[in-house]
Amino acid sequence: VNAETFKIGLSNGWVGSEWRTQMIDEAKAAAAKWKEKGVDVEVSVQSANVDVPGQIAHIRNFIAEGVNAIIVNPNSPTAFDPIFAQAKEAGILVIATDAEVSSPDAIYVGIDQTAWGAAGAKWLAETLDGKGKVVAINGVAGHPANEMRAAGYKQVFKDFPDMQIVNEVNANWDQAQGQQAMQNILATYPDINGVLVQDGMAAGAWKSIMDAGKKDQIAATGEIRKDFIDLWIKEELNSGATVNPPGVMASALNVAVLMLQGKELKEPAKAGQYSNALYLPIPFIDSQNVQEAAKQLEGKPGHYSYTSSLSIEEAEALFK
Amino acid sequence: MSKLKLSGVSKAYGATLALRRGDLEVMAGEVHVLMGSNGSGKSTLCKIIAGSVRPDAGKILIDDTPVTITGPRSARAQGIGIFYQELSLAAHRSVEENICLAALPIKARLFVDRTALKERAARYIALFEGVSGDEFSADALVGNLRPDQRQLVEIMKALASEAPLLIFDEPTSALDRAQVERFFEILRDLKLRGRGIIFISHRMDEIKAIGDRVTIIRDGETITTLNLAETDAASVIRLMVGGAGDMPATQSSAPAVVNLADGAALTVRDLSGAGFRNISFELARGEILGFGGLHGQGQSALLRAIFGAGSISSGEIVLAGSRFDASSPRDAIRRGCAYVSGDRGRDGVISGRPILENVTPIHYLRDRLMIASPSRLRDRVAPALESMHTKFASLLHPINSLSGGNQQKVIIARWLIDRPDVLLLDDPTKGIDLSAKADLFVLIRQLASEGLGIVLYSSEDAELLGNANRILVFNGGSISRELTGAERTRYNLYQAAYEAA
Amino acid sequence: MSNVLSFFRQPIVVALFLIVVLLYLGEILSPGFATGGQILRLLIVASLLGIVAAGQNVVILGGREGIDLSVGGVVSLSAIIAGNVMNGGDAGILPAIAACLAAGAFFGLLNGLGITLLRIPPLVMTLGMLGVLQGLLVVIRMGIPSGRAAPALSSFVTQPLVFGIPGIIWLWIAIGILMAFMLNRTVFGHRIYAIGSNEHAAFMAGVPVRLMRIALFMISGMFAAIAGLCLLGYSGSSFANVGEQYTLTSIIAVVFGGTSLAGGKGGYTGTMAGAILLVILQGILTTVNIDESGRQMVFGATLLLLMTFYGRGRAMRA
Amino acid sequence: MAEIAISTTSRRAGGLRKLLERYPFLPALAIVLALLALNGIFSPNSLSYRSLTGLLSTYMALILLAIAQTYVVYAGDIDLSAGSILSLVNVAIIVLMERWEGGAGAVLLALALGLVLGLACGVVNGLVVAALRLQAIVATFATSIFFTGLALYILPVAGTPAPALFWRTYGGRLLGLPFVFYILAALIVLLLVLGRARLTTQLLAVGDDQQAAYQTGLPVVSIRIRGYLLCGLFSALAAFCITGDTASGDPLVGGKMTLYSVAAVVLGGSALSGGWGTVIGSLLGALTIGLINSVVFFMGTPSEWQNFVQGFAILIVLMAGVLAGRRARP
Ligand SMILES: Nc1ncnc2c1ncn2[C@@H]1O[C@H](COP(=O)(O)OP(=O)(O)OP(=O)(O)O)[C@@H](O)[C@H]1O
Ligand SMILES: Nc1ncnc2c1ncn2[C@@H]1O[C@H](COP(=O)(O)OP(=O)(O)OP(=O)(O)O)[C@@H](O)[C@H]1O
Ligand SMILES: [Mg+2]
Ligand SMILES: [Mg+2]
Repeated sequence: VNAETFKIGLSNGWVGSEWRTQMIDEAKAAAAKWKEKGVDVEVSVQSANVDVPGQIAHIRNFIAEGVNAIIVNPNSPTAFDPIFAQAKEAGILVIATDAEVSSPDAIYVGIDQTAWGAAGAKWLAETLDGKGKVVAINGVAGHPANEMRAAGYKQVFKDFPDMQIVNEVNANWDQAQGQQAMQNILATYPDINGVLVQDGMAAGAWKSIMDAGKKDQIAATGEIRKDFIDLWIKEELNSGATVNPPGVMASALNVAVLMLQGKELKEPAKAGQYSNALYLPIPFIDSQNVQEAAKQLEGKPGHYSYTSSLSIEEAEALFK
Repeated sequence: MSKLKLSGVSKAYGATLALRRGDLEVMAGEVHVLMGSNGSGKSTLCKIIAGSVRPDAGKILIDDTPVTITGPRSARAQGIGIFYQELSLAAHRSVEENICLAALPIKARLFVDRTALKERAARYIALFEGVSGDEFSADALVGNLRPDQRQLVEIMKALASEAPLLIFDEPTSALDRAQVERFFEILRDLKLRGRGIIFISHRMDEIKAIGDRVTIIRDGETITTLNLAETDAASVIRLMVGGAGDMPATQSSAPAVVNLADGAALTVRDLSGAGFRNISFELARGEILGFGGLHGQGQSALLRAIFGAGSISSGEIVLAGSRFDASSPRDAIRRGCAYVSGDRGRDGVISGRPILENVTPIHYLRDRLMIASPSRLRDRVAPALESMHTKFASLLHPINSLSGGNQQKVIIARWLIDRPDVLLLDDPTKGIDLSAKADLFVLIRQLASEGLGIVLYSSEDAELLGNANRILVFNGGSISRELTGAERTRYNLYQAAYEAA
Repeated sequence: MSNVLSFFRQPIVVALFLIVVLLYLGEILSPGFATGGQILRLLIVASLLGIVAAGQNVVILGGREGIDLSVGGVVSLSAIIAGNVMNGGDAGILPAIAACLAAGAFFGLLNGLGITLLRIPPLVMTLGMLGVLQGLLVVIRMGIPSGRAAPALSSFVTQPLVFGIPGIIWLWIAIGILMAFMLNRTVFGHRIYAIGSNEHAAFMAGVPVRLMRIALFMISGMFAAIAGLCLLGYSGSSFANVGEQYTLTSIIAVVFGGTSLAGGKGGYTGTMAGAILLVILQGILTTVNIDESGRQMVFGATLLLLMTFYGRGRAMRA
Repeated sequence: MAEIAISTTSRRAGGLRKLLERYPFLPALAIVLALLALNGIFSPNSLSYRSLTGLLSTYMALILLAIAQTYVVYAGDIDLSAGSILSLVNVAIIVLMERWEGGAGAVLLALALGLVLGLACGVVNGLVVAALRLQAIVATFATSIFFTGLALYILPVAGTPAPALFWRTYGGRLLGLPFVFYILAALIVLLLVLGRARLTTQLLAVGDDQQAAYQTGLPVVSIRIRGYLLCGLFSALAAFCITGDTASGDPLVGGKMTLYSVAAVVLGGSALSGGWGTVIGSLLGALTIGLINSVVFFMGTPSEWQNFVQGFAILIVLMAGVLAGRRARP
C-alpha cells in the first residue's frame, strides 16, 4: 500500500474535566499508531472552552484548513446540522463522539447514553433485589446526554415496580455539588437504599455517604477514575460503574481512517434516535471485576479514567 | 404680579436641618437675589422649587395658584428653569446636546432632530459669542471644556428652558468679568420680557449691579426681603450673619510683623504647575500668610500642589530647610504638612463612617499605628474636637449625622492631634457658622503663636484682613501683589484682585 | 422606638431572621432538613462559600466598583495545587498551604496591578483573569501525578473536631473574628472603609490608596486559595472547575450580608449570615421534589425577593 | 466650582485624540484588521469569501448580543441575563414553529412572539434594576437563573429541529449574496437609525451622570427600563440568528455567551461605567473574540495551551480596549 496521508480535525468545546483531556490524548495516540502501519494520520486539535458559536467556528476553521475528516465532541446535539451539511458538501467526513448529533450528514461513534443510564439502573435494581427507595443525582438539566441517561434508568425501573425514585436532583456533573446534594438528600431521606449518580459526581456522593456512616446501608453507582476505584476497593463499597470510556474519540478516529480509506461498514450506522449511530460496547465495572480495572489503571495518575477503545484491528472487523 | 410664592418650606437631611422655614416671593420682571452665608439653605430652597429635592413641608404657589411639584420634569412643565450650583451636565455629550438635553427636539416621534437641535442651541451659544473662549464650539464635548465654559453651558441650558421663572444658583463663580457682564445684559433683557429671576451670588458688587430685591436667609430661615435700592451692603451683611455684629472685619487686625528669627517653615521658589505659574514666597514660622484674590485664580491649585495632590512642572519647595519633592499627600503629611480643604465633601468627609474614624487618619499615619484601639483614640480625639467646640452626640455616630459646620470641624480636628509644622488652609470656613469661625481663627492664631507656619486662603476678604500678617493677591495664576502692614486694606485687596481680570 | 426599628432594619438581623424562616420552611417541606447534624453539614458548605466571600467582601468594601470575578478560578487552581503538593500525605499539608497562599496572592497581585496601574475596571480585569486561570488549569493538569487530599485535611473539614463541630467551622468562626477585628479595630480596616467611601478624601489624608487596593485583591486571592484548599479536603480529591460555582454566589452572599456593591458600607458578619442563607436556600431546593426547571425559577425569584430586603439604591429625589 | 485652568495644559487635543473622539471604535477596528491579517498569514484560506461569510454567520448572534449589552451599558447598567434571554427565545420560537408546523406564516408569527418575549424579559430586568433599584449585577444574575428555568420548562432537552425554511434562509443566499450579508446591512442601517434616536442620547446622558440627568428633567427610570427593553429586543434578535445557525433549540445555548458579550462591549471601547461607547465597537468586539479563537488555532498552539492563550489574548485585548477607550474620551 502506498503511504496515505489523512488530515483529521478534532474539536472539543469544553475543557472542564480531565476526562476530556484524556480523550484528546488517546485520540492523538491512536493517530500515532496508524503511522506504524504506514498511514500518515495527521491530527489537528481545537480544544478550549467555547460557546456553541465558538464550536461552530471550530468546524469552519477545519473546513478552511481542508481536513479530510472532523471528529467532534459536540456542545449541543442539534446545533451543528447546518455546519455539518456544509462540511459534507466540502467532501469532509464528519463523526460525532461522546454525544449524539441529529445531523444526517454525520455519524455518531460512541456509546449509547441511554444504555449507559440503563446499565447502572439494572445493576442497582439487581443489587437491591428489585425493591427499595432510590434517589437520582443527574448532571446538567437539559443536556442531551443527561436526559438520555435519565430516560435509560426510568425505562429500567418500569420493570421493577417496587423500586421507587423518591427524588431526582441535578448537580451539574460537579463533584462538590454532587457531594452537597447527597448530603442534603441524606438529611431528608435517611432511609434510602440506593443512589443512581452519574460519573463526575459519584465520588462526591460517596464521600457524603461515607461521612454519614452509611456506606454499608446504601448501594450507589460509582466512577471510573483511578482514585475512586482505589477507594472502592479499599472501603469495599457496594458500587457499580458504567464505563463511558475516554477512548471513544480514539475509536471514532480509527473508524474515520478506515472510512477515509474507502472501506464500507458491514452494518451501516443506523442506530439511535437519529438513525446515524454506531454504538460501541459499554464495559461495566462491579465488585467482581473491579480488581481487574484497578490493574489497568496501575501507575496512572488519580484522575485517569478506566478506558477502552476499538483497536485498529477491532475497528477493521466492523468493515467489509 | 407674583410669579412664585413659597411659604414655610422646610427640609431636613437626617439630623441636618438644611431649611427651617423658607419664605420667598418673586415678581415677574424682577431679579430677586437670595443671600445667606454658606450652608444657609439657599441651594436647598432652589432645588425644592426645581423639584429635585422633596420638601418636608411648605406651600408653593405659581402665578398665585398652589402647585405640587413632583420632580424636575414637573417643575419644568410648570415653567421653572434652573442653573444648578454644582452643574447638571453630561461630560461626554456635546455642548449643543447638553443645552437641549431636557427637551431634545424630535422628528418622526423617535429621532433627534439634529437640525432643530443645532438651531436651537446656536441661539443660546450666540448669546455669549466673543466671551466664551476659543475652543468653545457647539460640538465640543463638555468634559473637554474649562470650568468657566462649563458654567456657561449650564447657563445656556437654563436659558434654553425659556421658562417664565429662572433660577441661577451661583452662576458666576467661575466666570470672568466679561462673561459676567454679558450674562447680566442677558438677564436685564429677560427682565424686560417679564421673566421672574432668582439669582444667587456671594459677590456684593454683582448683587448691586443686577438685583432688584434681596431675600436674606440665615440658618435655613428667611429673615427678610429688602429693596436693594433702599439698603446698603453693611446692613445686608449684618442681617445675613445675625445679631452678632462683631464680624471678623471689625475684629482687631493681626499684627503686621512677626518675628522671623525662627527661620522659614516653607519656601516656594518659582513654582509652576497646572493652574499657577512662577510663584515664589517664604513662610516664616509663626506667620499667617494670606492668599487673596478672586475665587479660582490659582490659590487652591497651588496649595494642593504643595501638598502633593496637584501637578508641578517646575520650581522647588523647601520644607523646614530641606528640599521637598511634593509627590503625594502621604509624603507631605509625613514631612509635617497639613491641608484643610473647604470642599469637605470631596476632600475630607469619609461619609457613612463614625466621627472617630474621620478624625484619626492623619494620626494613624504619623504615629505609624496598626491597631485602632477605640479607648486610646478617644483620649486623643476628644480634646481636639473640644478645642473647636464641636457638637456631637457620640464619637461612634456617623459623620453624616452632623451639620456641615460641625463636619468641617471634625475634618480640621484630624490635623491637630499630631501638630503639623505647616498648615495649608484652602478656604477652610465653608459651611461654618460664625461662632465656629471665631473659634477656628482663635485656634489658628494660637497655633501660629506656637510656631506653626500657616497659609490661609479665603474667599472672604474679612477673614484675610483680620488674620493674615501678610497677603499675597493672586490673579490669573500668579501673585499680582503683596500687601503688608498698613497696605492691608479692603480697598487694596479689592483693587488688586480685580486689576486686569 | 426608632432604635428598635433600626435594629430590625440591620442587614444581619434581617439575614438571621430569614435563616430561621428558611430552616422552618425547609423542615416543613422536607422533614429532617433542620436537624442538628444536617445544620452542621450545611454550615460546612456555608463555610466554604463564606471563606471565598470574605475576600470578595473586602474587595467590594474597598469601592471603586470593586469586584473579583476571578475567585472561582483561584479556588480551582488552589485545589489542584494543594492536591498535588500533599498528594494524600499529611506531611504535605504545610507546603500545600504555603503554595496555595502564594498562588492566590500572586493572581491577586496581578489583578491589583492591572486595576491600579493600568486603571482597568475591576470587573473587566478579573473577568479576563478568570479566562486566563481557566486556561492555566488545563495546562497544569497535564502530566500532573494526582490530586488527593491529606487525611488530616479531609477530617479537618468533614469530621467533628471540638464539641462535635468540624475544624472548618472553627476556622470560619476564627476568620469571622479576625475579619471583624480587622475591619473595626485596625488601621488597615479603617482605611478600607475610607477608600471605599471616599477615595479622594482618603488619598488627601495620606492613605496609600493604590497599595491598599492591591492588598485587597491579594487578600481576596488568598481567601479564595484557602477555600480551594478546604474544598479539596471536603471533596477528597481535586478535579477541574471545582471553584466555578463560587464566582457569583460569593457576590450574592456579600450582598445578602448588607454590603453595598458601591463600597464603603457593610461588614463581614452579615456576609457570614448571607452565606448561610444562600446555602440553606440551595439545600431546600435540592430536597424539595420538583423539576429542575421549577427549582431554577423558584431560586431566581427568591434571590430577587431577598434582594429587595437589602441594598436598594438611593432614590434620585432626596 | 473648581479652578480655572490658566495654562493650556489640558487643551492638548491632538489629531489622534480628535479622531478617536469622533470614531471611538477605531482601536477595535484596528484590532480586528490585525487579527484578520494574522489569520490570513497563518491560514490564507481563512480570508476566503466563504470563510468570512462563515465567520459572520457564526458570530452574528454574539454580535447582536454584544449590541444588546451595549444599550444597557450606555446607561451604566449591565445585563447578566442576556444569554439566558437568548436561550429562552431560542427554545420558545423553536417550540412554537414546531407546534405550528413550520410554514412561512408560522415562522413569522413565532418570530414576532419571540420579539415580544425578549421585550418582556427586558421589562422584568428593567423593573427590578431601575424601578426597584436593585444592583444590576446581582439582580440580572437572579433573573438569568429564572429565565433559564423557564427555558428548561419550555424545552427540557436540547433538540427539536427548526423548520428547514427558516435555517435554509439564514444559511442560504439571496440574489447571489449570502443572507447574513443582508442581515449585516440591515443591522448597520438599524444601528445608524437607533444612533439617531432620542433614546440613545438619553441613555448616554443617564450613564454620564444619573443624578444630573434626573435634575435636568429626564425620566431616568423609564429611560433605563427602555435600555433594558432594547437589550431584550436585541437578545431576541440574537436568538433568531443562533436559531438560524444551529437550526434547533437548546435551553442552555446562551449560557456562556453572556460574559463574552460583556467582554465584547469592553473590547469595543465602551465604558462599563456608562456614558460612553459605540455599538459598532461592540460589533467589532464580538468579531475580535471570534478571531482570537481562530488565530489561536491557526497559529498551531498545542491543544492543552489553547484555552490559556485564548484567555490571555482576550485579557490583553481587553486592557488595550480600555486604555484606548480612555484616551478617546474627556
Ligand atoms: N444631600 C444632602 N445631604 C445632607 N445634607 C445636605 C445635603 N445637601 C445639603 N445639605 C446640608 O444642608 C445645608 C444647606 O445646604 P445648601 O447647599 O442649601 O447651602 P447653600 O446656602 O446653598 O450654601 P452655599 O453658599 O455653600 O452654596 C448645609 O448644612 C448642607 O451641609
Ligand atoms: N491628584 C490626585 N487627586 C485625587 N486622587 C489622586 C490624585 N493622585 C492620585 N490619586 C489617587 O491616589 C492613589 C495613589 O496614591 P499614592 O500614590 O499615595 O499611593 P501609593 O503609591 O500606593 O502610596 P505610597 O506613596 O505611600 O507608596 C490612586 O488611587 C489615585 O487614584
Ligand atoms: Mg449653594
Ligand atoms: Mg506613591
